[in-house]
Amino acid sequence: MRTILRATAAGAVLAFAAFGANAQTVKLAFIDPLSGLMAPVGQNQLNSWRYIADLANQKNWAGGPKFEIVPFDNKLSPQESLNALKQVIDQGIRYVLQGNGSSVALALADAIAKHNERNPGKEILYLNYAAVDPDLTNSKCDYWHFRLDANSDMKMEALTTFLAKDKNVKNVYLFNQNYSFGQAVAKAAKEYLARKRPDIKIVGEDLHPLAQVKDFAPYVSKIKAAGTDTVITGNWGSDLALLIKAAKDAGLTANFYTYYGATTGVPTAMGAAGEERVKYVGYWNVNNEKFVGADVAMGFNKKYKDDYYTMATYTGIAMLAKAFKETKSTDPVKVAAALEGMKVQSLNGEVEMRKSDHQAQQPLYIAKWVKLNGKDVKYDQENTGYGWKTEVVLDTYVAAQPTSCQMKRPK
Amino acid sequence: MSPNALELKAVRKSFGNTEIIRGTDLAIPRGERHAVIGPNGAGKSTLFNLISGRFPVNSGAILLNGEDITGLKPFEINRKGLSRSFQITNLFYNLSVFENLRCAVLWSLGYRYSFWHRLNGLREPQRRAEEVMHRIGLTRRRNVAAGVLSYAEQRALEIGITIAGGAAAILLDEPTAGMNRSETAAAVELVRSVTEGKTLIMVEHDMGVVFDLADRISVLVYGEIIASGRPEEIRANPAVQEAYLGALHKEVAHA
Amino acid sequence: MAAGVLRYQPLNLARWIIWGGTAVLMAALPLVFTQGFAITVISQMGVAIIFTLSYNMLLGQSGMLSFGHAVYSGLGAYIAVHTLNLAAKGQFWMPVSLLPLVGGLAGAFFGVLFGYVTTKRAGTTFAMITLGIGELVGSCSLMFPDFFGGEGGITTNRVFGQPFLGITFGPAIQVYYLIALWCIASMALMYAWSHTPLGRMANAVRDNPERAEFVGYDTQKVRWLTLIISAFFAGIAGALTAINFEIVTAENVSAVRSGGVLLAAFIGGVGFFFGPIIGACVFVYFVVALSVHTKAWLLYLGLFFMLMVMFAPGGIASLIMMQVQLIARKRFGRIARHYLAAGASGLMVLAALILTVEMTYKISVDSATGTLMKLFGMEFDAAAGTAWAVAIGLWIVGGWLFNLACLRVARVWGEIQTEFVEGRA
Amino acid sequence: MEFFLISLLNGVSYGLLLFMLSSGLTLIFSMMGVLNFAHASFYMIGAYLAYTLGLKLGFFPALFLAPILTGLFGALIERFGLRKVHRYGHVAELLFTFGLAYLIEESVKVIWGLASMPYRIPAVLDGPLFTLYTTSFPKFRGFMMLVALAMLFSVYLLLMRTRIGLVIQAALTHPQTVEALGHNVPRVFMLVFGGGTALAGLAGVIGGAAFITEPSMAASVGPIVFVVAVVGGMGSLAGAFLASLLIGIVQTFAIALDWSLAGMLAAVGIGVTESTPLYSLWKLQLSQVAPVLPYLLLVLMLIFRPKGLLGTRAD
Repeated sequence: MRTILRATAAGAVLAFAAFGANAQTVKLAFIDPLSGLMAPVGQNQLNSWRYIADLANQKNWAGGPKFEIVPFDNKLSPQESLNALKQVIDQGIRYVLQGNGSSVALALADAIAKHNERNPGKEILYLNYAAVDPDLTNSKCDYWHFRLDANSDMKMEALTTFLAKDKNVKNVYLFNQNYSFGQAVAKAAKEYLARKRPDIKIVGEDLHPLAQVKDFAPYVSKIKAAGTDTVITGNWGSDLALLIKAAKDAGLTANFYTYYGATTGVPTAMGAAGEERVKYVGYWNVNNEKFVGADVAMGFNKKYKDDYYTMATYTGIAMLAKAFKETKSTDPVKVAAALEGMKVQSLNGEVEMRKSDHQAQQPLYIAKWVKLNGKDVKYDQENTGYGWKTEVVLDTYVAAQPTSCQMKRPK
Repeated sequence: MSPNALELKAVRKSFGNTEIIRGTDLAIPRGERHAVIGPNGAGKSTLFNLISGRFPVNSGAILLNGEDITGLKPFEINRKGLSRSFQITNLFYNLSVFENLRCAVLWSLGYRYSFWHRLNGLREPQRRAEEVMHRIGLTRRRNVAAGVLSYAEQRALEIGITIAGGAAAILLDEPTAGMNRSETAAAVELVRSVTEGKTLIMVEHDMGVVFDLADRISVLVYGEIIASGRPEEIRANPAVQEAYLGALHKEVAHA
Repeated sequence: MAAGVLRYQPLNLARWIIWGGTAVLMAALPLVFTQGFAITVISQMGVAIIFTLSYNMLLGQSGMLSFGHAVYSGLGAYIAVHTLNLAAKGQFWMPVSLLPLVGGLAGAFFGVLFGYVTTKRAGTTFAMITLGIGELVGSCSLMFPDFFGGEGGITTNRVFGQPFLGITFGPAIQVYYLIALWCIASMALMYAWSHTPLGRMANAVRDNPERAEFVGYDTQKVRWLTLIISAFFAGIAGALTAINFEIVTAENVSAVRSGGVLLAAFIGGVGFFFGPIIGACVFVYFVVALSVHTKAWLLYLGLFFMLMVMFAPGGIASLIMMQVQLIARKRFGRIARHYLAAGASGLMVLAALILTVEMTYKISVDSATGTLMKLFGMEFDAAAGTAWAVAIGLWIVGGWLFNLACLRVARVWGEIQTEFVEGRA
Repeated sequence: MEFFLISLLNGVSYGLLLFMLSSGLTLIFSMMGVLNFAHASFYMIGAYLAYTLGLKLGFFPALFLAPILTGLFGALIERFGLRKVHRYGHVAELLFTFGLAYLIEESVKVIWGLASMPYRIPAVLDGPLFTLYTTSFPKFRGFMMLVALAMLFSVYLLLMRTRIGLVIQAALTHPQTVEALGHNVPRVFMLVFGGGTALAGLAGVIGGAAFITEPSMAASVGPIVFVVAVVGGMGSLAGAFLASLLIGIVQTFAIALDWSLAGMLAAVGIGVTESTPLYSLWKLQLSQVAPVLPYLLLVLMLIFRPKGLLGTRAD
C-alpha cells in the first residue's frame, strides 16, 4: 500500500513540476455539459470563456500568464463531474470553471473542499459562473468556491423591487419547476412580495415536474382563469419556451418575469410569442445604455455565430488576471486570498467579490423582449429579429443579501 | 378417503359461444391406467387442460383423491400429486437433459425456492434425475440442450419430466404422437414401466397403444363421454362404433 | 463415483484458478494504473460489474427485460448515504466498510415492494411496468427534496471516526480496495446463486414458464424472489457508488442509468455468467474514458450496441467462447489468418467511420474555431476535399476488403463446424 | 364554464396529438409484434425534415413530403436492420430499436447541430381560430385535431377496405398461409414499418411546429407514447385512440385541481404542518403530479387489467 501511495504522489509531483515549468500558460478546466440535453448551452459558454481568454491573452491583462480553457464534458451529471475533476487533478490543472446545474456545483464544491483538505499543496480553485443556488454562498459556502453570477435570491430581490414599483401589478402567479431551484424561487417570491407590496395577491402557484410537460395549454388556462397579470417563473429550457408559446396561443396577456429568458435556445423557440411580455433579470444586457460590451458580443457573434450572454466569463477572467498580476503568482492559494474582496470593472460596472461569502456583488438588469428598433435595441438574439431592451439597471446595494456563511479560511 | 384418484363432476367449459366440454362425469380409481379416446376436436386436450389447471372450468368440480382442486393454479395441482405431459413438446429448451430432469424433481424433494443450497451438492435430486434419465434412455445425451434433441428424444424427455417428480396421478397427452412403429413400441414400454403403481390418464390416437396399455377406456365425443369401460366392452359397444368409428370414417373420407 | 471425482477435480481446479486470478488481477491493477483518474475508472468498473451482474440475474438468467433497474441501486444508494450521515453524526455505530450491506438490504426492501407489482407479469408487459415505475421514481426524486436532497442530492463524507488499521477511506485507493473486495464477494455470491435451486428454476422459468408451473413452481414467486436478490446486489452497487463519489443525486435513479445497465449487460453477453463483467468494463470505458476523446461517444456507443444486436446477439462473451471452442479443438490456427485479414480491413472501416463522424461533428457543431482538426496524430482541414476523399476511399476499399474477409471467415467457420458435427457423428 | 370548456378542448386536442404519435407504434406492434422503442425518434426525424424542407418548399408541401421521407427511412431500417434481427426474437428486436433511438438522436445532432431549430407554425395557421368567452383557441391546435382525425379515418379505411389492408391483417396471424398464397410477407412487414414510421413523421411535422424542434424532443415524448400504447391495449388502434383521449383529458383536468392529501386531512380536522413527518408527501398537489399521472395509470393498468383498455393479449 505504501509504495502505491508513494508512486501516486511521485506521479503527481512530476505532473506538478511540468506545470511549474510552463507557468506562463494557466489552464482553466471547464467542466460543463458538452453532450446531451444541455450541450448547446454548455458549448456556448465554453466559447464565451475561450473568447474572453483570447481577449485577455491579446491584451495581456494578467501581465505575463496566458489563459487556456481545457474543456471536460460532465454530461450534466454530478458524478461525471467528479470523474472530470479527477482528470483535472491528474493533469495538474488548478482552476475549475463550472456553471450549469446547482447539483453539479454543490457536488464540485464539496469534492474540491475535500480534495484541498486531503491534499495540501495541490489546492484547486473553483469559479462558479452560473449556478445560482443561494446555499452555495450561505449554509454550504466554502473558501475555494467563488460565485460570479448573482444568486437566485439576489435576482428575486431585484425583480420584486422592480415589480413593487409597478402599480399595475396586482395578481401574481408563481409558475415553477418542481425541484429545489423552482421551489426556492416560489418561496422567495412570496416572502419578498409580502414584504414589499403586501397588497399584491398571489393568485396561484404551480410546481410542475421538470422537463416532463409537453403541453402547457392547460396550465395557461389555469393561469388565465386566476385573473393573472404577472407570472414569475424560474423555468428554463423548453419548459420556459413552451410556456410562453402556449400563453400566446391562448391569448394570455400577462407579463412573464423569468430568470432564464436569455439562455441559448429559448429566444429561438420563443420568437414572436414573447414579444413585449417576457422579461428577464440578469447581471447584464448587451442593449444597455451605452452598449458596453457590444464589441465583445459582436466579435463573439462573428467568430462563433452565436450570442454572448454569459458575461460572468468577462468578470471571471478579469478577476483572475488582476489576482495574477497583484500576487505575481498563479498559485491558487495566493490567488484565492487575492480574490477575497477584490473589485474589478466589468461590462456591467463595478463587481466586488464579497469577502464574507465569495458572492460577487454587482448591478442587476431587467430587460424586456422586443422587436429590434435600431435605437436602444440594436442587438438581435439568435437572429430572431428580437432583442432585449433594458428596462432598468438596479444598483448593487438593491439586490445585496445578508449571508449566513461562516467562512473557514485555511491557516 | 375416496377410492378414486380423480373424479370429474359435471364439468363444463366453453370458449366464447362454443361449449367444448358439456357436463363430463368421470371417475378413475387409484392405480388404474385409463385412456381417453375420441375423434379430433372432441375436447380431449381441453379436458386435460381443465384437470391440470391450465384453463379454469365454467362449472362443475374436479376432485383429486377426493379433494376439490377446481380453480387451483397449475403449480398447486402439481404439488398435490398430479403431473402432466403435453401434446406439443414443452421443455426447458436451453437447459441440458439432466437439468431439465433435475428441475422437475426439485419441488417434490422439498427444495422449493432455496437459494442457500448448492445444487451440485444435493445428492438426492442428482440421483433421482440420473435415475429418470436412465429409464427414459437419455443418459448418453446428459449434457445436450433439450432444444437440440431429436423429436423422439424430446418426447421421451417430455415423459421423463412428467414422471420425475413422483406424482401419483399422471396425465399423458398423446405420448406417441408423431412416432414411427419402433419408437412407439419403445414409448409404450416406457410408459408402462414408469407408471407402475400409479394412476395414468392418457389421451391417445393410436388404437394399438390404447388397447395395449389401458385398463379402462372412456370415449369422448363432442364434449360428452358416451361410454366408459374395459377395452373389450368399448370395442363391442355399438354406440361407440356408431359415433366414434363413424366419425373416423368421415375423417378418412375427408383426407 | 471414482469417475465422477476424476471428472470434477480439474474443473474445480480451473475454477479456483479463474477466481484466484481475478482476485490477483484486481489487487494488482492499481499498481499499473496509478493516476487518480485511472483509479476512479477502475473503481467505477468494479461497481458497474456488480450492478451489471445483478441486472443479468434478471435479463440473462430469468428472461426479465427491465427498464428500471436503477431504481434499486439508486434507492439503495440514498438509504446508504443517509445511514452514513447519521453514523458520522454519531447516532449509531456503523463502519463504512459495511455500508454496502445497508444499501443491499435497502435495495432488497424496494425489490420486495416494487417487485411484487412488476413480477406479476413477464415478457413485454414486465418491461413496460418497469419503465413506468422507473419514470415514477425518477420524477419523485425531484419532488421530495427531504429524502432525495433535491437537485443538489445528498452529500456525505466517508472519512469519520478513528482510522481502523490506518484505513480512513480518504484516499481513493483505499476505496478502490473496498470496492474490489465487495466486487469479488458479490461476484462469487451471484455465481453461487446461479447454482442453487432458485437460480436453476429461474433459468427454467426463462425458458418455459408454463412448464415450470407444471413441475410445481409458482413462476411469479420465482421471478419475485429473483428480483429481490438482484435488487439486493444492485443496492450494494448503489452504496458503493455513494462511498466512491460521496454524493448521491437524482441521476442514480434515472432512466439513463437503467438504460445504461441494459446496454452494458447486452454488449458483454447475457448468455454467460462472465459476459456482464466484460460488458460493465467496456461500458464504463465508453462513458468515462471515450467521452474524453470525442463528443460523439454516444454515437459510437449506440452504433456498437446495434452492431452487437445485429451480428453478435450473444455479446462479446459468446464471441470469446466461440474462439475458446476452436482453440480447445485445435482449429484456431486455421481461422486465425482470416481473422487477421478481417481485423485489418475492419480497422480501415473503423478509421473511415471515425474520420467521417469526427469531420462531420467538427463542421456541424464545432466549426467556430475553424475547421482544422487533429485525428490519429495528424492535423488536417475537415472542410477540405482531400480529407473527405480519403474517408470515402477508406470506406470503399476497407468495406470491400472487410466484406471479403468476413465472407471467408464465415466459410472457414462453417467448414470447421461441419467437421465437428461429422466428427461427433 | 369557460375554464371547463377550454380545458376540455385542450385535453382533447392534446389527446389527439398523442394519438398521432402512438398510432404508428400500435400499428407496428399489432402487425409485427415489434415494440418500436425508436418510435419517438421517427417523430423527431419528421420534425427536422419538415423544418428543412419547409425552408425551401413551404409548410404544406413539407407536411406531405416529410412523412413520406420518414417512412422511406423507416422502411430502409426495417429492410437492412430489423429484418436481420427478426430471427432472434422480439426481445432482440426491442433492443435493436433501443439502440436505434440512441443512434438517431446522435445523428440528428451531427447533422443539424445541438441547438433548437426555428421551426414555426406557418402564418396561415397562426393566430386564434375562435374565442370562447375571453380565451382564444389557436388555429394550429384545430389543424392538429383535423389532421389526427383524418389520419385515424384513412388508416381505418386502408386496413378495413383495401386489399393491401386485408393482406396485412392476414400476414399477422398466418404468415405462412399468406406466403403460400404468393404474397411477400417480408415486404408486407417492410411496408407496415414504413407506414408506421411515416405516421410518426407526420406527428413530428405537427408536433415540431407546435412545440420545439430539438435533439431531445424524442426522449421527452418517448415514454408517454409507450404509456398510450400499453394503456390502450397493445396492438389495438381503437384502444390507442381511447387511451390518448383519456390521458389527454385526465392530465388536463388534474392540472386544474389543487387537491392535496394535506387539504383532505384538514377537511377532516387533522392539521398538517411543516413539522409533520413526510410533509412533502402530504402537501403534494394533484396538479403537481399531473404530468406523471400517465405512468401511474400505466402501472395500475398493468396490474389490474394487463390487456389494456381494448387489448386482446396479456403478455
